[in-house]
Amino acid sequence: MNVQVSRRGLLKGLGAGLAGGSMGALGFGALEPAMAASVRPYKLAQMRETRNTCPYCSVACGIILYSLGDRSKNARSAVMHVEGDPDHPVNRGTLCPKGSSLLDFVQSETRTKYPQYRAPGTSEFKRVSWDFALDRIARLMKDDRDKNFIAKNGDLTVNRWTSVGFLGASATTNETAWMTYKTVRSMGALVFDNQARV
Amino acid sequence: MTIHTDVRDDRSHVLHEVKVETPEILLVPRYTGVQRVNHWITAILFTLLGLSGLAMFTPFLFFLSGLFGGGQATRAIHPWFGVFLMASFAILFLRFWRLNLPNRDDVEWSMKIKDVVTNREDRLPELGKYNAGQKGVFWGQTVLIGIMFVTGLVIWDQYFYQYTTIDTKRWAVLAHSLAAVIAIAIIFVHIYAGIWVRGTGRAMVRGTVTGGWAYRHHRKWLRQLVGTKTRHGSTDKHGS
Amino acid sequence: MTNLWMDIKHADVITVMGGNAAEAHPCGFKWVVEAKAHNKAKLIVVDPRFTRTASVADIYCPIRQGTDIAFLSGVAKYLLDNDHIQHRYVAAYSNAGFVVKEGYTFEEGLFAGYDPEKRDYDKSTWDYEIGPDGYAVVDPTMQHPRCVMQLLKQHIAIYTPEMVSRICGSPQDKFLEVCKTIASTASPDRTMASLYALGWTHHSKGSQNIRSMCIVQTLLGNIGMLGGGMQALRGHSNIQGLTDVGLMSNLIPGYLSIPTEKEPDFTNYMGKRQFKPLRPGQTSYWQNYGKFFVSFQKAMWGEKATKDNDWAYDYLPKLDVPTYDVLRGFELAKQGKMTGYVIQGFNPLMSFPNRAKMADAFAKMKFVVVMDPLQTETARFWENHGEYNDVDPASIQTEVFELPTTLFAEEEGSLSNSSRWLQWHWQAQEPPGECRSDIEIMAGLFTRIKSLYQKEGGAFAEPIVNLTWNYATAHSPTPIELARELNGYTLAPIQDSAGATIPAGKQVDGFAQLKDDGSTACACWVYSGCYTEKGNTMARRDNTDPGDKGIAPNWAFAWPANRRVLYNRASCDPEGKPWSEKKKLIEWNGKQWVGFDVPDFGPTSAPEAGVGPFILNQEGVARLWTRGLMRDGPFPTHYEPFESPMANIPFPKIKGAPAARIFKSDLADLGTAEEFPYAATSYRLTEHFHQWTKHARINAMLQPEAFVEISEQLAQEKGIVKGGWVRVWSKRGSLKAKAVVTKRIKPLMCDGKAVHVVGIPQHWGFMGLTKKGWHPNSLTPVVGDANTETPEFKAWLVNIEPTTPPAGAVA
Amino acid sequence: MADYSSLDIRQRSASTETPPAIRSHMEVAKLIDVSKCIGCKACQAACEEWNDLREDIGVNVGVYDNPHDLTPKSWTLMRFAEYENEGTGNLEWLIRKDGCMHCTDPGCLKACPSPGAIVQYSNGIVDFIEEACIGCGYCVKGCPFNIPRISEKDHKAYKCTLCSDRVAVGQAPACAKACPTGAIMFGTKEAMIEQAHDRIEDLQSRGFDKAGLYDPAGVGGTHVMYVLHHADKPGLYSGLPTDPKISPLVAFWKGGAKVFGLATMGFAAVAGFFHYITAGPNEVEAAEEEEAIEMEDKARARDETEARPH
Repeated sequence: MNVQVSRRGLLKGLGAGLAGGSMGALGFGALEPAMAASVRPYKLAQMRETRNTCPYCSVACGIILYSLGDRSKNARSAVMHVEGDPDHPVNRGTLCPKGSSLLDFVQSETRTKYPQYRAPGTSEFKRVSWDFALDRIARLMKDDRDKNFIAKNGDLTVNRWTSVGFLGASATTNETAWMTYKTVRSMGALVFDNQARV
Repeated sequence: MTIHTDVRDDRSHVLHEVKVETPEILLVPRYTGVQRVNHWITAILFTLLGLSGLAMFTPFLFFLSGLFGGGQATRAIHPWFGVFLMASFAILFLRFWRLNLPNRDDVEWSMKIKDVVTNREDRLPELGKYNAGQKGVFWGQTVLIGIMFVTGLVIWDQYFYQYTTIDTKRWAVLAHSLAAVIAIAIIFVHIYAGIWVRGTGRAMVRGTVTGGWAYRHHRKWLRQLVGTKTRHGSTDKHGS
Repeated sequence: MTNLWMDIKHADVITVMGGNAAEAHPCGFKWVVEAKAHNKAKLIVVDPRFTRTASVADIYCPIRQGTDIAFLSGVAKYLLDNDHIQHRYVAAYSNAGFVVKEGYTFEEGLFAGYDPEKRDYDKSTWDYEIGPDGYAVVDPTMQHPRCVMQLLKQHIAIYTPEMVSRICGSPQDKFLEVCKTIASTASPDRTMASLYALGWTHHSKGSQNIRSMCIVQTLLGNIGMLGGGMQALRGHSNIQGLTDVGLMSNLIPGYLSIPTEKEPDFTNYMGKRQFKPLRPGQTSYWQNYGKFFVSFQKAMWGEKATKDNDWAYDYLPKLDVPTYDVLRGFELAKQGKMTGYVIQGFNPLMSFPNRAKMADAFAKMKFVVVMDPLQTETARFWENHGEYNDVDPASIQTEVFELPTTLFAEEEGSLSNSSRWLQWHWQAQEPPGECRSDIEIMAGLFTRIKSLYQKEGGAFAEPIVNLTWNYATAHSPTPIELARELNGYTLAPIQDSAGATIPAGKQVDGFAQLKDDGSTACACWVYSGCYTEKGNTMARRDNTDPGDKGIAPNWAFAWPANRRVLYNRASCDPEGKPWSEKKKLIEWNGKQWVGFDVPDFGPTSAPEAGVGPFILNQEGVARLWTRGLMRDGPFPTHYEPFESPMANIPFPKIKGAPAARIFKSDLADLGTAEEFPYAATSYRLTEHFHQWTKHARINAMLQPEAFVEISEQLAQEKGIVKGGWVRVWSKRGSLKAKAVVTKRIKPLMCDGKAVHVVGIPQHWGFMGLTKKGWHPNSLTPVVGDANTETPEFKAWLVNIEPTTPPAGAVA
Repeated sequence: MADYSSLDIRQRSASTETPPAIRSHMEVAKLIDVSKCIGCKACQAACEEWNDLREDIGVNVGVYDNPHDLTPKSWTLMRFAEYENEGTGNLEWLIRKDGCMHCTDPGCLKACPSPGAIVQYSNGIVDFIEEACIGCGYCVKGCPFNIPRISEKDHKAYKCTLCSDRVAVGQAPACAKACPTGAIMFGTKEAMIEQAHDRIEDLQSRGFDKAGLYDPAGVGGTHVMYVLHHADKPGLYSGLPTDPKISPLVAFWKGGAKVFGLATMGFAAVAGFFHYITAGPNEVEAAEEEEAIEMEDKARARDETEARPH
């Protein structure tokens, strides 16, 4: 093919290139984003507040549980945040590292959720119904009590049951404690203790 | 008769006259296809780097990040442009570093820089393929690109954060930005020279210059070229 | 606590010894910081480790674990030798002048009447000389050679600063600095608060550790005062309540006691609980014992408890041993004498000494029931967890039930804190999955057992089938229903103090209204007043605090009778004037006792009557010498821990504490200082709560992995590096953990010999979100305190060496 | 009177326009009293909980510090230092809550290239607006306290916000609310300085005669201040800088270098233009084309004579 080179042509090319470039640049002036500061939305605005007491140590700090759901019939509430209760005379709104993390206790992935049963010699828990568990435990307890209950020691009336032990918790309510006490004691159980020592 | 400047072929060809209506012009091959491709890849990457870099260099130019799909994308892609530029420029360097070694003519040329800028070519010495200015651009970019590559790695936190201290990074980011603006300035000069010295552009576009251009700006190179070509003038016997 | 948390701000000196309040009770410790900032108080910390409490202390004094009695007896001696005691207080409010019976002796570290076979005392000589008038003989001059003051001086004479330093390893200058600072509170307008916890109780002589400080506080006149008192910082949120409601083998709610075999009938039982005053005109509040006991029986068995059947006295079991506490329980289980254990929110496998023994005991039982909101190690004692719980499930024949319970956020009810406040809380969310409240579970269990007895009959069914059960929903009583029972109610019309008649079926206003004629029922007399006709006083939320005394009398309900500071009568001099205006709590206004708190005293009993301020005691005064009330002696005496790096310096013949309980098999499991040269101690860290918070993500992150703390010197001797793995072992077991090498533990120079301390925190196990680890109970000995059977977790012996990571652990 | 919960902006990173400035505002400050701090980490826990962060569960490396350093998911951290005081012969456990100091002259903001990614509210809080963050890490280089951290997950910078969301509704930051001993106080900067002086007096009365307030002038003062027992040696507290200021390198990079850069580039371009309109193009003349051809012809002619056979 024939090639014809004229200097003018060459110049045109360069010029056009340049112009194109600058045009392009100008075109992008409008692209600068108008970015305003945005603070994270305040998350407690519409949460329900419930007064409660920290379940850990015996300072018994007042806490406020913030939960979703207003307790209306079809809403299932769930605690979303825990903070110290500023009205409380002892902690005055403060919380220790345990109290500040209570949410992770409530939501712990290693919480127990269903009754489980481990049969003798097996190597795993099986999920069972409450009725199965309670019926079975009641049976085991009664059978042992009937077998090992000591009514008399010589001619002394002693009415004690010492072959099944009971351990009370340390974070349950006084009402739970009383329920536990009266039921356990009514059976004459003596091997009965709580967590006070450890 | 035709002139072929074959992209695949990096050897010079026998000179031929082209018969046209206007006075005849001698065409002198200056860059082979591969060389041109290499140069333009480098040039494009340099431009992209310039644009993305400047976006992060000053708020006035942050809008340029729009060209690359926003700040995050600009931040992410800029270093990769750098890596490719480094590679492409390295090849360019290997091709041309010998031709850019300075010589006595460069000194004289530089002394007469006044005549250079005032277009008094006739007062200048005969020159080989490159004049001192072109050599300056070559070596300048070599050094600056080197600096930007190294400092660039130091501040490429995504992959290299743990290898240097924050204070080293401070030095690096400063050096990087200074090197960049100087490099860009040099490139402006480079581009302008192409506009100012007529007939230069086609060297990198078509690969050839006119005999007159060569005679005017790089006579020693032309002489030598004519000499060689004719002395072992049977190059066309082998080849095409 | 005799006082309350906010009250600490009034203290001029605060001594944290036998505890680590800053880490274990940070939000209560705020009031210590408050006292420092606004009352210019000085904080003293005495501890084997430089704890986070020590990091904000004015004086830190190191001490070898298990030597607190020597230290505090040394302090008492300093006070007496330098006459830094509050004379009028000691004379009027303590038994310093009481004359002790002939025959009481203390020789070679033993009190009169010791029987080495029984490891017990015949305490008959441990009592006051009773005069012809039937009252104790008192020498107001305190000069009588057999008066308590003189005996005390003799008893503590050996604890010179030199001796204290030899035994405790505390530098003498530091010890004396502590003495001086404590002595500064002998003046009536200055008080010291003593904050302690398991650091004192976890010893074979835990109760006596506390007694030692009681003696110091009494000599200084700091009991019953604002900013004074003995502050037992209870561990768990409701362990106070569990104890108040009597969940112990030998207790009836409100600190009444279960009869023993030796008390075959009611008359006999009451005969031993008359508590007649030992001084003229004394109150001896326990004279109301009968009212509380009968009301309890009526609460249990209603109309089945009648005067004719001694208020169903036979329905109560009778003890053949002092207690069936946990340690005895698992000892019996190990011997194969237990069929099952029902465990409520408790992780004994990781809480009680000698884990190997615990695991063995569990495996020997037919069934184990665990009620807990978390997946505990106890519920999985049979599950193999490699090195961490190396058992063979196939060989364990125990039936195990894991019952999911609700937790605080999912239930309502009251908790009793360390200040004896009963605070009500409310439910915030539905229980997850099938979780049920402990109340519902216990009720469900009981109603099933009851109906089995009704259907099948069986051994002594009466107490079960006749148990009062007037709940709207039999299988799920509400907390309110139970709270009303705790408060007490009338079964027949009664007269109140003003003579007005209260009809039957009404809530009583308080224990003053309880009767011993069966006309009232009350589950727990000390809680009476918590749920009256006026409503739920535990739910009160008025935090106003008149006079800024830190009392807030209308916040929740404090037992007894909403009293916030116990023995507050002692805050006034015998004439009824406050010892110090600054520390005014109550005062006699000529007609009655008035002030910021409910008087711990007859509201109209005039000072002239000369009634002593400690109205629960037959003497009416504080006891420097405790008669026969402590099983291991009327005065505290220094005994070494059962495993100790050194011999008992003053009494070389005596090993351990003479009257402390230890079972034969466990005696064989004790190691010697040759084999196990290092003094170990266990403790909590502020980032965790026992083994609960290892299930909470954030806490697991704050302290992710088990470690032991040792001094730089020991690390160097043993070639142990910071962050490296170490093995720690005792006669009973072995564990692995990371090493924290610190300047905060230093070798103690005891009797010229360097004793190295190894600190072992106790928050890790094989369940939960943290890295797996061991609890120090793999190493600890089974030794119980003589009076409370609290295990000796704070002082035993170990050896230590660098080792390789457990299988699967991060190096 | 002015309030301190306003979110009016005082400074905005990489911005050409200036925010409104006529309203009067109070400045807030968080005062961390190291002498009251028991190192319980309640602040760490409260921070994680409030900000919905959950740091990974790590390992023990022989110290109490967990996690071992600030991360994109841990904005505050207790740093524990054991110091044997030669003067008194006592051991001191110096525990410092580390985190953003909210400088009046924030190096991060100065360094940030992305408009509005870092702002300073009129109450002094320096906040990262992650939406605008480009993840370049310049803030890390700008900060004199080594605070910001870039997340590998989303390549954005994170640090303490001083709970701007809480302050905006009149609440104290989560850490201050939680702090059991009141070692962390929050209020107007004025009030906090007053509070600090009470504390310093108390400390001096207890033998810490070098006790003082840490409010470094080098960064124009901070909105997180420390009360130190040894104000003369901040370094004792796990390397708290003695005289922090924005690095001169950063200052030049963001100041001089910008000007120099734009100037150089601009000059090159402008110079070219003016040269063109003065000197004009450098053109090849027709004569030179012929010279070239001639040169070539001569050469060919020479060749042919040499090549002619005899």
